[in-house]
This record gives sequence, structure tokens and C-alpha cells, in this order.
Amino acid sequence: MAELITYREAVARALAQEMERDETVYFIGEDVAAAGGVFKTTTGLLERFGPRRVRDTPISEEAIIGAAMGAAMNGLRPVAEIMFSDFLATCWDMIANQVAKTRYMTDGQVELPLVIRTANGAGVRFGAQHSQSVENWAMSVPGLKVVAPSTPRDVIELMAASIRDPDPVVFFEHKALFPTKGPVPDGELVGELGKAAIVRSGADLTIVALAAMVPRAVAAAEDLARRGVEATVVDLRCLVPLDTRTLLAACSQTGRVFTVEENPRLCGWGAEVASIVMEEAFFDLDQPVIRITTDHIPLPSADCLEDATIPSVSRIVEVVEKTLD
Amino acid sequence: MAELITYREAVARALAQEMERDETVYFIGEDVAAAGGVFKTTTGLLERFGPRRVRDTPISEEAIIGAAMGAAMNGLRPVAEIMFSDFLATCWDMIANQVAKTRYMTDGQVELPLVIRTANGAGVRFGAQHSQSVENWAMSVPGLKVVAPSTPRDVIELMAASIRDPDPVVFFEHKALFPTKGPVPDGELVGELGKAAIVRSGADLTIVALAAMVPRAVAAAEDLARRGVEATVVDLRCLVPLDTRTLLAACSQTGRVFTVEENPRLCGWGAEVASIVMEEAFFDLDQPVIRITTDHIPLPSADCLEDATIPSVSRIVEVVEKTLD
Amino acid sequence: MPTSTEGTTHGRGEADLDQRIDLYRMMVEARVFEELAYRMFVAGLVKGTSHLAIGQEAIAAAFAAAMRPDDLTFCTYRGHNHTLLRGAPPSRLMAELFGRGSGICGGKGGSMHLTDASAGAMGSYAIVGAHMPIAVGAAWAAMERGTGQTAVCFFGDGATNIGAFHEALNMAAVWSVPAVFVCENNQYMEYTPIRSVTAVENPAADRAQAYGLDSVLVDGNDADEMFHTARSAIDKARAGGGPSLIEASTYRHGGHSRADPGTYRPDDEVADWKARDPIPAYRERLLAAGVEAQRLAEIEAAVDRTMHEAVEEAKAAPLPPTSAIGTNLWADGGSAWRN
Amino acid sequence: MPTSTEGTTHGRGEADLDQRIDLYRMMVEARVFEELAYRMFVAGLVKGTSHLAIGQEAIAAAFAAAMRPDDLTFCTYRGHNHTLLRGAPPSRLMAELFGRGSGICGGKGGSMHLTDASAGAMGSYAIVGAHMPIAVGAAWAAMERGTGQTAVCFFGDGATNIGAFHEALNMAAVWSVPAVFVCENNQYMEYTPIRSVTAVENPAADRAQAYGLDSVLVDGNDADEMFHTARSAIDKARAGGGPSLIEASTYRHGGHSRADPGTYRPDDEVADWKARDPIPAYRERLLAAGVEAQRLAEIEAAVDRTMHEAVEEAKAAPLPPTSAIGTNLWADGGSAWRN
Ligand SMILES: Cc1ncc(C[n+]2csc(CCOP(=O)(O)OP(=O)(O)O)c2C)c(N)n1
Ligand SMILES: Cc1ncc(C[n+]2csc(CCOP(=O)(O)OP(=O)(O)O)c2C)c(N)n1
Ligand SMILES: [Mg+2]
Ligand SMILES: [Mg+2]
Repeated sequence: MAELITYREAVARALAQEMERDETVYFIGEDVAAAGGVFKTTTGLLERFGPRRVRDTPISEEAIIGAAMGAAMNGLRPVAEIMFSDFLATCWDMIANQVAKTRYMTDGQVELPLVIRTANGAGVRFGAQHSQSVENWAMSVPGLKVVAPSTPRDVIELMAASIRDPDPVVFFEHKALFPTKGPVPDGELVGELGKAAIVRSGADLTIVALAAMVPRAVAAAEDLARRGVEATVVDLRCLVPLDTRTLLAACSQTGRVFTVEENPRLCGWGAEVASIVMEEAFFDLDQPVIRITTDHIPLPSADCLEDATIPSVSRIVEVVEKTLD
Repeated sequence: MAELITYREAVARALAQEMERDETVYFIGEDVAAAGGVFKTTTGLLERFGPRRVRDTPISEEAIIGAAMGAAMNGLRPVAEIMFSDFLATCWDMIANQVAKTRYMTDGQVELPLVIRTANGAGVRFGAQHSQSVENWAMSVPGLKVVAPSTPRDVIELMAASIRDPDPVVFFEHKALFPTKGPVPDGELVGELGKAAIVRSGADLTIVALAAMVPRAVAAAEDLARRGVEATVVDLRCLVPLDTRTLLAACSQTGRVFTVEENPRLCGWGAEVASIVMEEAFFDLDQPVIRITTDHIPLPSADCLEDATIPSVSRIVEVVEKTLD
Repeated sequence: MPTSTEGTTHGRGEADLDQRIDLYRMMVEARVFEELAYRMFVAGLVKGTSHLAIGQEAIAAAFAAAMRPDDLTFCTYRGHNHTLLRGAPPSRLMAELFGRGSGICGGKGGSMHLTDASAGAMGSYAIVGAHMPIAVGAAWAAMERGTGQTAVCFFGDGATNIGAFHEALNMAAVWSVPAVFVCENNQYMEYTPIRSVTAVENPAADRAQAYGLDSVLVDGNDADEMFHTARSAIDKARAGGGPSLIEASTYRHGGHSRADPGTYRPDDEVADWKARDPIPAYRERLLAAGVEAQRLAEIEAAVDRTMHEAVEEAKAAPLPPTSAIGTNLWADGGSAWRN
Repeated sequence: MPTSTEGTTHGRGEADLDQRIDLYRMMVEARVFEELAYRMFVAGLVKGTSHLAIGQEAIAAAFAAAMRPDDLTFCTYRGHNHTLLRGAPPSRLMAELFGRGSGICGGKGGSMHLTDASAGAMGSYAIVGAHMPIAVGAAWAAMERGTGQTAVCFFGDGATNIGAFHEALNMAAVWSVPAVFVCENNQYMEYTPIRSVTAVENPAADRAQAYGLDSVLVDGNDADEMFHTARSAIDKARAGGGPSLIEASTYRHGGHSRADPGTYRPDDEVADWKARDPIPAYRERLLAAGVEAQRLAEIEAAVDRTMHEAVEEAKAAPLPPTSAIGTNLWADGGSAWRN
């Protein structure tokens, strides 16, 4: 039987499932142990697995990632939390230059089974330094796997898959989704990286979305359905590996493709997806791929401004409808 | 009259021109003063402008960018060197979260006239941590202007424009171009940011390139010309602001567009350019935009492997020809 | 550094008493402003988050009093008091917390990014440690331009373990810039006691020698001691004596942010520190020094009035227009990335 | 820490003499390997760049001798000697410098990224300071898994001013991991004297207290002193005594990298340090200790032979196949980012 749990609860459940299964899984981060995380996503782990496997760190992001990397080289499977994805910038060298490149530079001598968890995205009025969507930063660096789930079930299944994966994974949890609920079956759950989900099927157009933009894309699709337009919604779930099979099939079928991206416009994941789709399904398309993105600006903190900056259900519907007539 | 100087000499000449003109222009970086820079791009500046305005720093990239930012807030126009663009990762927070966002977050109260110079790109067998092309990192962050010249003259004109620009500019100099020569007229030179150059005109197809890929695109175009195919070559020169007018005009005219990118494939500047061109010139295109990029891997150091990874003249020609028949 | 502040305040004469009364007023301003901000938060008017410094006012007041108008302040997301006491208008500060168009940053910054460049409040930075190198640069420019300005940089105990702290202090010392680095050691990061993640007992003071600086540890809840410390460090910097690193021990009465009840702190610890609240203690001291209760009561009433008016003004302020989204990314006033 | 090494080496008996002869052999191996590497560079066979540690061999040799086979070494782009002396095959090291397929990293790493995981040489890192937190993690894992391993991390004087140094040492101390941090202070960054950009005289030793560690300053050109220092720090770490920070003063005889003639260094300074070359000095000491010249000559000849053979092997090695570009990004052996 399946119960309804929150995206927030799913994080702790996923970590607990894997730490229970494999004693080499360790978890470190700022305020993650005694406090259970500033987003309360890791509540109970300290009590259950003790202060050695669940450890509070200093405010030292480079040391957090470095420690995870070194530990992964020497027999642990660390999960490291970077509290807000904006702070990936403070340890970007460790992630983009060390973690991502070491297996390749050593021609496979060094294995790095580690997961970097981070709270990504906007919607909570934290302003420009605590609200970014930076999954495209990770996507642009060869050697990183990139995951960004949109449902509690995907959080568990993809976190388990990420922890079991022998390669480094950057796992983006979306702040705005923490309170959202979804059904989750009992028992051990393990998913597979690199598989997109067809969340909704419709013959008229295809909306490709990620993380918090998925529920918005679905809401827009339902709105459009009421107007007689049927949309397919693809939840990419992983940016690397990218499920181009599912993506291209869904796009070719409808010939009308839209991306809905929370990242600022330039060089977002949607630019890559649009380029791939147009290059490989060019003659199946009735119109160019249209990207619906956050404006190319830092995020303003005022609620009314933040709401107007990120793609909204109504903006998605508007853009789609404009192309239909 | 114009003389031939190297891209390397152009850097020092540009800095000298601006430091001569404006005493608030200061220059800092590692080994830039007494040693004249590890690439010898700043030779003579210490002797000419003295140890206060040309200053060696500790190996502290965050402090280098932070110092430049704080100084820009308080009346100087600093130029900060980050020796290799790979090291932008070690101060990415200062660049992407502080420098890029501060004017916007303060609603225009704080002006940041500063230039971050860095040696970008491959071709010198330095391996994965000293050879990256990361101009797309900067392009993806709102609030940064992004420049990457391909000729000595552009180095001078765009450096002068960058130093005089009231906004932060990340200025990518290409390692492999330092020894290359080009004609440079006498006297003060000042260019304009956000203007692409049509390096070559041809009716059959358009190749869009940047920095070290420009000479390769031109060589490929000449090779193609010998086979009766005439290519237009666009040198973007700036990624932000992006000269979409010139770009779209050049692409619409030929209907066949190729990008040549040194950055790894995913989310490169070419993905953005391809998406824009396909979205805005879709019905002028005879075929999808095709991106010719470095593979999506860290750069190997062995010369034969590095050469085979980065787009070469022959690979450009091959890819183009395949689409013609 | 002075251990007994009476020693330093005596012999400074009447002017000092006025200065001390001013210090008191500033502490009360910060306290009332933040208490109202908290109430507005509970009332749902303050959006996002907010980090109060209630209990830490003596540090902000002392430095604001010791600084010259053209000196530059760099602080953190816990920066309401620093920004206010440098002279930012309370109504526009409150409006910024409310996300209104009249906010000090037009609603784009929010509680964590208060900036009033015209008052020398050069920003609240929300990424731990990042503003420390920036303060070095501002001080460096002051030195090179000979403006006589100093830069004062406030940061928390937790910031002492991040790389930017190390890089900034080394560069500041090597370049001998006129900067004062002030660690407001309130004993905790967000929820984690600083002791549990730091290799030394005094996270800033015990590291001063690593930068060739004197180790300065002061009672951050004693406004007189703070003022004296601030003044000597600023004077030293202005005189070309180079940077200082000051650790001021203090405590925040509430949680880390609005989301935090602060339950991880032992009750008696909280009680002890609340008993050392800098404001009533200073009030007593002023009365003992012969200031009339009447005068202090008038100050309190005036501050209360001003701050309540500020709140009303902020409540009445309009939301920013949606068009504001596209303004002030660039110096040309816009945000275009293409032609 | 010992100031006189004779004191420590006496009384260790015959076994020690053998150990010391071994130390000598290792220093000679490193020296001959790097001299050949330099010649191959001039001959155009070594691609890219290379950073020689000629003059610094005593440090690498002493630690390699003091480490257990399963201990882990982390070093910098100036890491030929550390990688070689942990046991990496010289022919495959040289092949890596040549960019050959038989190179220790298949030609993908190059001079700055030598790694031989099977020998515990966990990598040469080309971004200053980055490997220090990584070494903390490796030591932390050893502690948690109870393997008894230690991690030894070598870095330069210039690395002491970057943030990662600070973060790594604080975390190492707080978690009390079995790690030894060794600053090879060769007095210069690339071309800039470390003194000119550092707030303290001894960039590492003068900062040890900031992490609650002992200040350890040793003569990096004295192999006996280095060995003793290395052994005590490693023993301490292995015994659960936590990390150490060691500053070893030394000098590189040549420039920073192949591109650098090193002209920025005063001639007499270079001459003084060359007079303190660790290898001839140690040879004298061994002879004085009664080792027969014959025995040392045989060692030198053998090393010379091995290294020249290594060069010939490397010269004969094939280039990597172009297909290697796409291998070993992921654990599945490939580099696919899509299905
Ligand atoms: C680089 C970075 N890491 C983590 C955070 C999240 N964070 C915000 S405040 C805080 C605690 C800071 O503690 P301290 O420096 O003592 O300042 P205080 O909040 O006590 O004033 C943390 C970890 C951040 N903003 N920046
Ligand atoms: C973060 C970073 N900044 C700059 C460089 C460029 N660089 C390479 S070696 C070097 C000097 C390092 O000096 P030191 O730490 O003393 O080591 P040494 O070369 O003397 O062994 C510099 C600045 C780098 N590799 N990484
Ligand atoms: Mg604190
Ligand atoms: Mg050195």
C-alpha cells in the first residue's frame, strides 16, 4: 500500500534506507545532525545512525566536498549536503575541477561514489543569493551526474540510485517542493538514473520540465486541456545522463515543443534540450522549440517580483496559446 | 600605419593604454608585477606604473576578486587577473554571487566597474585543470558581461571597452592565441562591447565561432572554398551582450548554420546560439543548426588526445561536407 | 585593550556622557526596530526570512558611533542594526523587509541584502565570509585614493572557518589596509555551537597571530568597552596602522532566523545571557553616571514613536511595479543581454 | 621535534643505517628521474609543462620511507618525486610525461596529474590547495573504517594563503583525523617570494596554533631530521593523536616550471641553497657513519641504469589510441551523457 508523504520526509527516508543497507554510507553537512537540517530534511538521522555517520561540519564548503571526495576514494560512500545550491559556488573548484575530473584524469584508477545534496530553486523570497536554480552549472561540467526530482517518490528512488551509483552525483532538491505531498509505496525503493518520465500524454504539444516546473507544466496542461489542447508533459528528472530517447520520441510525436525552466535564460538545460531536439527531430517539428524561462536576471526578493520572474502556470499557458493561433 | 603585434603583446598594450589614461585603473594578480605574468602578458607594466598600481597578490583567488570588487565600489577601476580560467572555480562565489548580483540586489546603488582577465582554453597540453574553456560558465550568470577576443586588435579594443565599461566584465584571453600576430593601428584604440564581426562572407553557410575557434573556422572556410562552398564566418567576440542582430542576419542569409565551440558540449554558448537562431530564424533554415564542439569530457593532456578532442579544421570541414550531400 | 571601561570613560568629560547617551539611543533604536520587524514577521508582512540581532546591539551602536560618515560598513544577513545605525531611513528599511517599492533596495534585496550606499552601509551579504575580501578591497581603494576612509566588516563566529576569512585577513595584513574586522561571536552558527566545529576556543581572537595581528577579545555586550575598542581600531586604521581583528562575545536572544525557536540552546545559558542584555545594563550605568531618568525616558519614547511611524509608512508603501524586474542589472538602468 | 638528528639516529642501531642508505637511494632515484625528465623536456619529448623538485628530495624520500604501503599520499603538480618514491614504476611515470598510452594515467593526466592508486599515490593536484581537504577526507575514512592508514598531504608555501588550506586544517583538527600536512617551503610561489605576500614569516608553522596544532619547523634538506619528523607525525596520527602540520624549509634548484629560468632569484641565494643540496650532504654523512663508498657507488650506478632504462621504455611506448578519449569518465568505462 502507498502512503502520502512530503518531499521533505522523502529525503530523510531515502537517506535512512541507504544508511541502513550500507554502513559505508556517511552523511555530513552544516547543521544536518543535531538540528536535522535547516530544511528539516534530515530529522532523525543522527538519533538513528549516531554522530559518526551523521556529522555536523564547520561552515567550510570546500572542506565538506573535499572530505566527501577523499572519503569516497578510501572506502566510504559519502553524502554531503551543501545547504543552498547557491553555495555550490563557494566549492565549485572542488566539484567542477576535482570531483568531476579525477576518474578521467587518472584513467579510471580512482572511483568516487559520492552524492552532493543541495536545496535548489526559488519561491521562498530568499533573494538572489539563496534562490538560484543552478542545475545547468552542473550539467555543463563533464564528469558529474545531475538529478533533480519533482515528487517524493522520485526523491527516494533517485536518491537511492544516486547513492548506489559508482560515480559522483549532484542531487538537486527543490526548496519549494519540500512541503508537497505524494504517494510512496512501502518497502525499499530504488530507481534508475537517466530515465525521464512522461507525466501526462497529449497529442498536440510537448512540455519539457524539471523539478518545481513539473507541477506548473502539468497545471498548465490541465488548463490547456480545458481549452481543448492536449499536452504531453515530460519530467526529465536527470540532466546527466539525459534520456534523449524518451525526450525525442515525445517531441517528435507532437511536433510542438516547449521547455519550462527555472534557471536564468542563457545556457540553461533548455538550451541544450532545444538544440538536441531541433538538431535530431528538425523535420518532425511544426515550429521551433520555445523556451519558457526565468528572465536572465538575479532573483529579486520581493514576493510580487519573484513570482513575476519565474515561469508561472498562466505564463506557460499564454506562451503556448500564442503559438497555436 | 599598422604594425604586426602578438595577441600577448596586445594585452600589455591595452592595459598600458588604459592605465595611462585613467589613474584609477589598478591591476592585481598572481605573479603579474615583478614577473610580468606567467604568460608574459603584462611585462613592463610594473616598471611603467609602479608597485602600487601593478600589484602581486598571494594565491588567494577569492581575495583577488573580492579586493577588486570592493575597490570598484570605492572609486577604483580594478583589473584583476585570474591566471587560468579553470581557477575561476576557486572564486566562483565572488564572481557569480557577489560581483554579478550586487548592482541588481541594491537596485543600482552600487556600481562595479571592474574587469576580470583570465587565460582560457586548451592547446598547450596542460591537462584537465589548466585547459578549460569556461566562457559558458560566465554567460550563464546574469550580471556579467563576457568577452573573448580572437585577434590582437580585438584584444586592445575590447579590453579598453571593458575597462571603461561601468559593469563587471569577464575577459577571456585564449592561451593558444598568445603567440599569434595581427595588424594593429597606432594610437588609442577603443572598441565596443556586444558587436560580432563578420570575418568572412559566403552565401552557402554560416559558421559561428569564438576565440581560438575563429581562425580554425576561417581555415575550414578557405578549405571549403577550394571545394566550391562559400562560408560566412561570424566571430561573436562577446557573449554578453550578444549581437543577435548580426548573428541572425548572417544565419538567415545562408540557412545553414554551424557553431564551432571549444567548450565541452553540454550547455555551451553554442546551445544558446543554436536555440536563438532556431527559434528566431526557424523558417529561414534549410537544416538544423549543427554544433561542432569539444566532446563532453575533461581534457586529456597527451598531445594526440587533446588535438583529437577539440574541434579541428578537418573536423569542421568534414561535418559541414556531410550535411551538404 | 581596556578591561575596565570606567577607567576609559572617566576623564573623557561631559562630551563623553553625551556620546554615551547617544550610544544608548542607538541601541534602543536597533532593539525597537527589530522587535517591530519580528512582530511584522509574525503578522505576515515581512516576506522570506529575517535574522535578528536582538541582544547584539552594543556592537553595532559602538561602531556606528565611532565611524566617520564616509567610512564603509560591510555586514551580513544579520545586518538590520548595522544598516539602520549607519543612518539608513527606518521606514525604507522596513519597507524593504516588506518587499515594497520604497524599500531601500526597491524590494530587490530583502532582509538579507540591506544596502544604503549613501549612508556608507555597503551591503549585507548573505553568503558567509564573502564580504570579508570585499571589505579589504574597499579599504585598499581608500588607501590608494587617500580618502582617509576605513572599512568595517562585521561577521559571525561561524564565518571564521570559511576560506574567505583566511584569504581576506592575510591580504588585509600584507597590504596593511585601513580595515577593521569584527567577529560578532554569538556562540552559534545556525543551530550548531561554534565550539563543536572549531579547532580553537576563540574562533577569531585565537587566529589573529596567523595574520600577524594582535589578539583582541572584548565583551560585546558592554557598549563602553565596545566603543573604546572600535575607536582605537578605527583610529589606528585611519592613521595607517593597518587592519585589526576584533572578537566581541555576545548572544542573540532569539533563534537564528524567524524559522528557528532556538530550542537547541540550554535554558540557563539563554537566561544568563539575557541577564547580560546590553541595553538595561547600560541604562543603569548611565543613571549611575548621573543621567536623569527623565532624559532616557524621553529618548525611549521618541525612538518608539519614530519606529512605529516607520512601520506605518512601510505598510502604506506600494508594491514595486512588475517592470522593476528588468531594471538596474546594468549601469544603463536595464537588463538587456542582447541587441 | 628533534633539532639534532644525530641524537635521534644514534642508538637506532644497524637497521637504521640500512634505512638511511635506503633514504639515500630514494633521493638519488628522484634526482636522476627528474634530471632525465628535464633532458627529455629539452628534447621535446615531455609535452605541456613540468615542475621539478630538484633540491627538495629529502622531504619526499623521508616520508616515503616512513609511510606504510597502505598509507595515502596527496601531492601537487610538483609531484614526480612523491609519486615515484611511493613506488610508481618509473617507466610508466616517464611515459605519462611523454603522453604515451602506457603512461601511469594512460596519457590523460600528464606531468601535473600523476596518480598511482595501487601504490597509494592518490594524485597530484594542479589547483593550489585543493588536495588538502581531499586528504582530510581520505584520513577521515581511514579513521571511520579503522584501517590504520594515514594520509600525507604535501603542498607548497604559496598554498598556505588559499582558503582551502584554512578549511582543511580546521576540519582535520576538529575531527582529529590521521593526516599529516607537509608544507614544502621552497621560499617562492611561481616567481614571487612567499614573504612578500604572507602576513607571517613561516607561512605554515606560524599558523599551526590557529588550528590548535603544534608549530613544527624543520630543515627540509636534512634527510635524517625529515625522516624522524615524518615518522613521529605518522606514528602520532596512526595512534589516534590527530593531525600534524609540518613546515620543511627547502629550495628548488631550478625555476618553477620548464618555462621559467628562475632569474628572479638572487645568485647568492641560489648558490647558498645549492651548497645545501640534500644529496651530497647526506652522502658525506653516510660515509662518516662508516658506509663504504663502494656501496653508495653501486646504488648510484643501479639507479642510473634503472632510470635510463625507464626512459628508453617510455620512448618506445606507443601513443594512446584516439579511442581513449571516450574512456573512463564513468565507472562503466565510457563517457556517454545520453542514451
Ligand atoms: C557559505 C555559506 N554557507 C552556509 C550558509 C548558511 N548559513 C547562513 S547563516 C549561517 C550561520 C552563520 O553563523 P555565524 O557566522 O556565527 O553568524 P550568525 O548567524 O551567528 O550571526 C549559515 C551556516 C551561508 N549563508 N553561506
Ligand atoms: C588556485 C590556484 N591558483 C594559482 C595557480 C597557479 N600556480 C601554479 S603553481 C603556483 C605557485 C605555487 O607555489 P607553492 O604553493 O609555493 O608551490 P611550489 O610551486 O613552490 O611547489 C601557482 C600560483 C594554481 N595552480 N591554482
Ligand atoms: Mg554566530
Ligand atoms: Mg613554493
